[in-house]
Amino acid sequence: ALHAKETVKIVFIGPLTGGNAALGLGGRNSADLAVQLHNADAKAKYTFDMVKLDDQCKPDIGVQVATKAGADNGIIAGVTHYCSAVAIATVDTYHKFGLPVIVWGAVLPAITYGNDYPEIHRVNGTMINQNEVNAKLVTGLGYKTWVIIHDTTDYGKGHDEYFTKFLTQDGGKILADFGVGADQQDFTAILTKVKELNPDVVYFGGLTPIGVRLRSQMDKLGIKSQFEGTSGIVSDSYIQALGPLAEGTIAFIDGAPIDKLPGGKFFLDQYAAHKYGEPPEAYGPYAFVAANLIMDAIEKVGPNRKAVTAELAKTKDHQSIVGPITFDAHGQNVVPIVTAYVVQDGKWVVWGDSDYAKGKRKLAGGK
Amino acid sequence: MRVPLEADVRAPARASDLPVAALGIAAVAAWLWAFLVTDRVAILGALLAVAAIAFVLAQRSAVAKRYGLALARRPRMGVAFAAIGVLAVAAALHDQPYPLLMLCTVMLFVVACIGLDIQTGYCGIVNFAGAAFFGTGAYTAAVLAKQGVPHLFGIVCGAIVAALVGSLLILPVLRTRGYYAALVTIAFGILFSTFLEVNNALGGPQGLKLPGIDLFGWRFNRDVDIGGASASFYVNYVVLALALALGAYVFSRRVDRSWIGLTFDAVRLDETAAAAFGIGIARAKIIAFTLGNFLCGLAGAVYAMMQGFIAPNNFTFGESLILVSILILGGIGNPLGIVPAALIIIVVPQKLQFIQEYRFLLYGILVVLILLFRPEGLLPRPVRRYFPAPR
Amino acid sequence: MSASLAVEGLFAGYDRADVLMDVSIAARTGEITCILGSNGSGKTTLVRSILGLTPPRRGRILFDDADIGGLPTHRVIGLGIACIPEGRKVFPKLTIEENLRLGAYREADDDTIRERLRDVYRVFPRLEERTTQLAGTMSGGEQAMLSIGRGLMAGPRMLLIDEPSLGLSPRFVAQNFDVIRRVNEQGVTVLLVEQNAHQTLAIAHRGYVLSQGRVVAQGTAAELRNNEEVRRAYFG
Amino acid sequence: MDPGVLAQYAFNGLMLGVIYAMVAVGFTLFFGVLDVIQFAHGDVVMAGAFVALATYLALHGLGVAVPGLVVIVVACAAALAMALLGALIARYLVLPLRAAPAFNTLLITLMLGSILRELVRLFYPNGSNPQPFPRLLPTASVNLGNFTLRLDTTILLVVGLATIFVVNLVVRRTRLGLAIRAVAQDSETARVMGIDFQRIVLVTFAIGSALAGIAGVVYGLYYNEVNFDIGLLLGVIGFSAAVVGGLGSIYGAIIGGFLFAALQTIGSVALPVSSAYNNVFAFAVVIILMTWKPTGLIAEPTSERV
Amino acid sequence: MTQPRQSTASVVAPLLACHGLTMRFGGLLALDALDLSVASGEILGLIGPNGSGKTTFFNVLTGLYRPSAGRVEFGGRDIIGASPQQVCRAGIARTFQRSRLCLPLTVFDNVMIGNHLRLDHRVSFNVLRRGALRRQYDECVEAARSLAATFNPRLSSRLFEAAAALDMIDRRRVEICRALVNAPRLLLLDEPSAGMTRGETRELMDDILQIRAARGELTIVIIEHEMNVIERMTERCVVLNYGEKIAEGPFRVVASDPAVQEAYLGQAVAEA
Ligand SMILES: Nc1ncnc2c1ncn2[C@@H]1O[C@H](COP(=O)(O)OP(=O)(O)OP(=O)(O)O)[C@@H](O)[C@H]1O
Ligand SMILES: Nc1ncnc2c1ncn2[C@@H]1O[C@H](COP(=O)(O)OP(=O)(O)OP(=O)(O)O)[C@@H](O)[C@H]1O
Ligand SMILES: [Mg+2]
Ligand SMILES: [Mg+2]
Repeated sequence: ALHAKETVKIVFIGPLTGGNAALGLGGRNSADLAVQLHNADAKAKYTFDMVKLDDQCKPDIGVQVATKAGADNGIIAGVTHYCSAVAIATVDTYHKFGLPVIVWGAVLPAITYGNDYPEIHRVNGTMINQNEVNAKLVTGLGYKTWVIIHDTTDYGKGHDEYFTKFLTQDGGKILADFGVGADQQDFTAILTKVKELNPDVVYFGGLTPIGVRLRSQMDKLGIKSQFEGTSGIVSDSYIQALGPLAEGTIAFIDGAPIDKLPGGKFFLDQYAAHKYGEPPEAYGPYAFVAANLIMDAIEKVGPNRKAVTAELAKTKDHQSIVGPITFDAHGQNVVPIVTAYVVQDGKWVVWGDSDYAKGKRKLAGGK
Repeated sequence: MRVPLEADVRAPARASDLPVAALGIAAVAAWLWAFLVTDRVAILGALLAVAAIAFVLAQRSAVAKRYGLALARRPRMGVAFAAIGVLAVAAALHDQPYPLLMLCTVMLFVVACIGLDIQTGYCGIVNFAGAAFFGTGAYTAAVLAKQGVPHLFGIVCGAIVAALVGSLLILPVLRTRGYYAALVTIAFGILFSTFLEVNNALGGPQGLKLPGIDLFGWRFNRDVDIGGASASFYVNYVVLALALALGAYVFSRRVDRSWIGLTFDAVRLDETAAAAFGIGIARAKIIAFTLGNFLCGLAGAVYAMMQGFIAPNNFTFGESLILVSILILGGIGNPLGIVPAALIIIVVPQKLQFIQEYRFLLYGILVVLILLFRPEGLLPRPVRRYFPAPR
Repeated sequence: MSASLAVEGLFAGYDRADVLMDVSIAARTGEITCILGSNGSGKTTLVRSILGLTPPRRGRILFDDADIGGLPTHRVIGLGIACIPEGRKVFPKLTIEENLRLGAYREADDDTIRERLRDVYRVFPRLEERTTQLAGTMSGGEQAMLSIGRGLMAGPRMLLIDEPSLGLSPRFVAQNFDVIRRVNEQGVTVLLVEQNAHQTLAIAHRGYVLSQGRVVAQGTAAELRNNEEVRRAYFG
Repeated sequence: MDPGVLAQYAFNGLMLGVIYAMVAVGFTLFFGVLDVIQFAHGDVVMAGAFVALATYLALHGLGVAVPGLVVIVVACAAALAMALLGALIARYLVLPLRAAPAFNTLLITLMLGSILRELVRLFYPNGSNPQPFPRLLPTASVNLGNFTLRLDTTILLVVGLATIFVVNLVVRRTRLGLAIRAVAQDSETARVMGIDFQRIVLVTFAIGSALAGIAGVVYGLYYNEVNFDIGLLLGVIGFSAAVVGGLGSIYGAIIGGFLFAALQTIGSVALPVSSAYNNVFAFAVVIILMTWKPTGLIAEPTSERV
Repeated sequence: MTQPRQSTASVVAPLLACHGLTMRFGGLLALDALDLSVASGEILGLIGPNGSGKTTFFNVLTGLYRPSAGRVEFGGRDIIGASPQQVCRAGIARTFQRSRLCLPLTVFDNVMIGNHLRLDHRVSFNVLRRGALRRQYDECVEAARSLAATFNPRLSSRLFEAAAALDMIDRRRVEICRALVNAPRLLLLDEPSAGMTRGETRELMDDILQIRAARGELTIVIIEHEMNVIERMTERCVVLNYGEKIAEGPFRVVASDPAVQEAYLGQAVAEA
């Protein structure tokens, strides 16, 4: 380009400090990657400048930064929030300021379905779908009894609720249901109880740090049950922190397996090439996609919040590295796919492709 | 700030007090405005440097002493000017919601911390459950607003319920002292937030939504039109928060500068001697604890309605620590110190957003440095004066 | 083993003002030197300066001809100086015996410590009756005994004593002066600060009178006893 | 209940209690010497664990693989590094605030805690994520019914108890202990007794922090995982344990530590509703205990008089 | 030297009467079945060796310790088991052997702590009715000023300085002011002269007597180790030893008692 392009500001918001920082940083890097790649594209009309804000995973701070972004008329749209409590707290703010945002990680259904705000969109799935698929798959494997452990945040509690619902429908039996604190270290007391109950499967609704602790303490106590989790543990650090113990863990994510989709490998390669300090984690690709959706919309209709909002609403069958994106009336991506993963030889492998599905290896719990 | 000598303060007010104080307030207001709006690293640094230099000068120079005296001799004028200053800042910021929101947040935290100061600074009851009482106010207001109770009533109820919940702790608080009392409140704070989280009755971890304040038909969440210019709806909250902050300040000053304040001091410094002269230890502690929790609850109720959303993890032990930090940084026992301390603890981390994940590191270092330079806090407690000079 | 102490042109004080102004005194080897002076004249400040608790602003403090001004307190003590501080200053949450042992903190030999303990108990049998009582619960006078005993435990070359008989009953006051004399006779140089001019001058070799931070009179005990001003202030 | 399961609960509770007690003893020591609360203490535990981890990785990189040796080197590195850190904290953060109200120390160490946490998170490779901690102890185990007794856990339990015991001996039986207590009560008079005040403070902080370093290693070896943010909760629980037990008494800290572990275990096991209430339960019991014994379970004898 | 005052009150019912007062600390008997009475308007000296239970007696009287056995009547009312606050309200004020001033507070504040019972400490009054508070405050300042002036004119000009800035003797004066300001019926002084020179002690005692003369009907119990003070101030002495009363009577008589000499005075008595 010979003449200077107009610069447009967009915002990324996520937890950059504190306990959930790993995921927040992965999201930020991925969104940043999207912007970098876009800016490197000579054909693009605009250069994008991404403001990055930290919501600390706290609702009140979230409202503050949302106000900051919303009140800044230079900012056209946002890639916002990993934590559900923050995302739900800020929807009013975005609506008030008319700032179109795409949620890139929070999974609470009410974020999109609890209101009619045209500004709010979400690329990742809600926790509903993955639990439905989850329950189907594992009951299909012949497991009969479960113990549910979930953290007491909105994330864990939501998963607990939906998984319980679907599992009971599918005929699974829940022997016990434990809530644990999000910063709890020691689970031996609970796990001793689990050992006594001797379930076929231990289901965990929560994020990687506790997932790691639970899995490793299960081993310590000699619990032989199968371990399965939610999207919160689908991360490299889960495997890295557990080593061989991670083997055989099942988990689900709303979306397509990234390395299978066109562009997925490109994303991973570029991510590596840009030498970010932290891995993208499970939700990085969503932040990447959200940022791209926004930039594409702006390229198309110009830097105008209303127009972008309208443009985003039209998103249908948009091909992305997490699969096709279609926003329903609530701005929710109607995710057609839920991918099941299992850890095999130190990698998250799509269930269907794994030795476990093929019967070459056996999961725990004797099935 | 050097403590004005009694003799200086007792000297009658001078005619020149007025312009001196006005000038001072104007300078502070200008600084505050710049601090709230700036987004630029360089300006932020410059502002902090200016504040630090002004602070050092204030301890040394005659001009600053003169200024301090002018206010000390005419406390009402000081309050009025502070109100004018904040309103002027709000007017200048009328179309910038974010700085206004920060201003409100700071003022509401000031109210809560003044409450804690009455407990800790005056009476010596250490309270590490500030966020729990703040949260009690918030949740009460939320629940009552849902029931359609008039908002003013709901807010007042929030404060009262916070004080009542505090009375659950009265017995252990009366029996323990120092770190032991601190543990009681820590335990209560953790218990409170865990309880909110695991219990679904109050929204559980997902929290509750609240409407904006509606006072006698005046809807706070609607942008205001003032003579054609449209101002952010946060201006409403600024006015309310300012009224509360000034009210709490005047209240705590009056409490301190009275026989009650003296009683609190006696209880804090030497319970045995206090008892020997007939001072009811339990009564003093109950009053201080209840008043403090009341203010925390009040601030919490308004804060919740301003935010429009509350969740348990806004009221955890970490948040209590933030309240206590403001108190300590300001200088325990001096309600005036709370204001700059709240600005530092609440606004500075947000101003550091540009360094993203490094901001808490820098912020922590900043606070440590401040404490090393001012171990007693920004504004240590002055010697008590019951009344300003005669006019 | 005895030692001498000389203070030359000492200025010391707290915060803003100087409390001591150009104070010069000498405690000669093997003597009892007393410091008299009304309340607030700076006697305690002098003791604190020597100990390094209130470091001198100007002037020199010579102990055995070595300048100890500004040395940290524990080093000063290490040179063989011990102190019975004003206001007793016992460690309230420690037992009597622990308090006494702390007096001999710089003494490593256990036998010596035990021997000194025995000596102290001989002087103050009340302490021996109560070895495990917490010092804080003792009566005022008992604490004074403990403080004196603790000072003796150090086995010092020089002893600084600041108003030791405060709160002691008449009988123990007399006994206390007796103890000081005996300690001195064993060769310990003593610097004694006291309000009780009568008995102090009876055992001291020489003395100084401080007033408002300055030395206003000095001389042998006999000279001071006959000094008109001293008579008026302390014996009238 | 099945005796094996019961034994399992008790054993796990004990292990948890040892870790808490090790942290609580540090709090008690600091309180004992300076009347202050070092709120970053939990983060020192975390830092200790990370030093141990880094040392292990370095040794691993160098190809040192003698199991026993590695454990000892790793533990020593953590203890020494934390001792140094503790002394630095005392020298540059705690002592300068001596004259200020004791609560100001609380704020400065609170901030230090978040600095430590952020440092590890930002500058330890991939520090935002949980890190695997190597299994360096023999993992043999015996099964007695429902009770699994693991050798590594047993070793940790014994080592933890032994370190506490040694620290206790040092503090109770040596002149150092007496000096610590004297300094706490009246630092000026302590100096007049010839005690090097600053040295005692630094040494005490070094000992307490070294203990925290070892606690970090025990933590890592037990859970085989460390995370940058384990410190805050550990700190709060350690503090609570020290206070419930009675500040200033090492036995109090130990009792407090085990009590806390017991409360949490009982809370998780016995509460029918949800184990998420176990903190509610534990802290509610704490409040009741404090009401009953306002100066802790091992109350200081009153030494105050009028 | 002033003559000991003649007591006219010795025949009427005593102001304070203790019977069989016993205080035990673990195995230690600090007060051993003590019988003691104080007549209205009297100045009683309480002397005895260190650790004989004098301060403990004060502490029991003022409700800080609860005695193991015995009765105490004050103005005809039983005050055993009363809280310190109730004792204070009944009209007993005291000083402490070890200074217990609130050092960061001003002299005025310290004195007002003693005046607590006369102050209106309702929240509404203090916060809302500032005008009324101001009137009460002005009265109090006046009272404190004149009280302090009796002791030391300089002290009254330092009313609004922190107590920490005073030297020991002035602090002691403030403590006595604090005990006197509320016009108690019985004043308990615990070693008021400790740490003062003889001249200073004499001054202080004169001041106390002066105030007593002005007030009238102030009963005082004074603990002292300074025999001059006892001789000059008191008309009657009680001597304690190991918590027991071993002698009672005018100082001259008591001082010549061999038991008292043996336990308490030693040879030093000759000098007094
Ligand atoms: N810590 C302090 N800070 C400020 N001033 C002090 C301090 N200690 C003493 N002073 C002042 O210093 C002066 C001398 O005090 P010092 O204690 O040395 O007198 P002293 O002769 O020992 O009196 P006393 O007979 O009461 O023991 C007094 O005016 C006192 O107010
Ligand atoms: N709280 C307590 N615990 C244990 N012993 C105590 C306590 N209070 C006082 N005692 C003991 O009781 C005895 C009487 O003490 P008290 O203070 O009444 O003596 P006193 O007559 O005032 O002596 P002095 O003249 O030295 O002040 C002392 O031996 C003291 O050690
Ligand atoms: Mg002195
Ligand atoms: Mg006594």
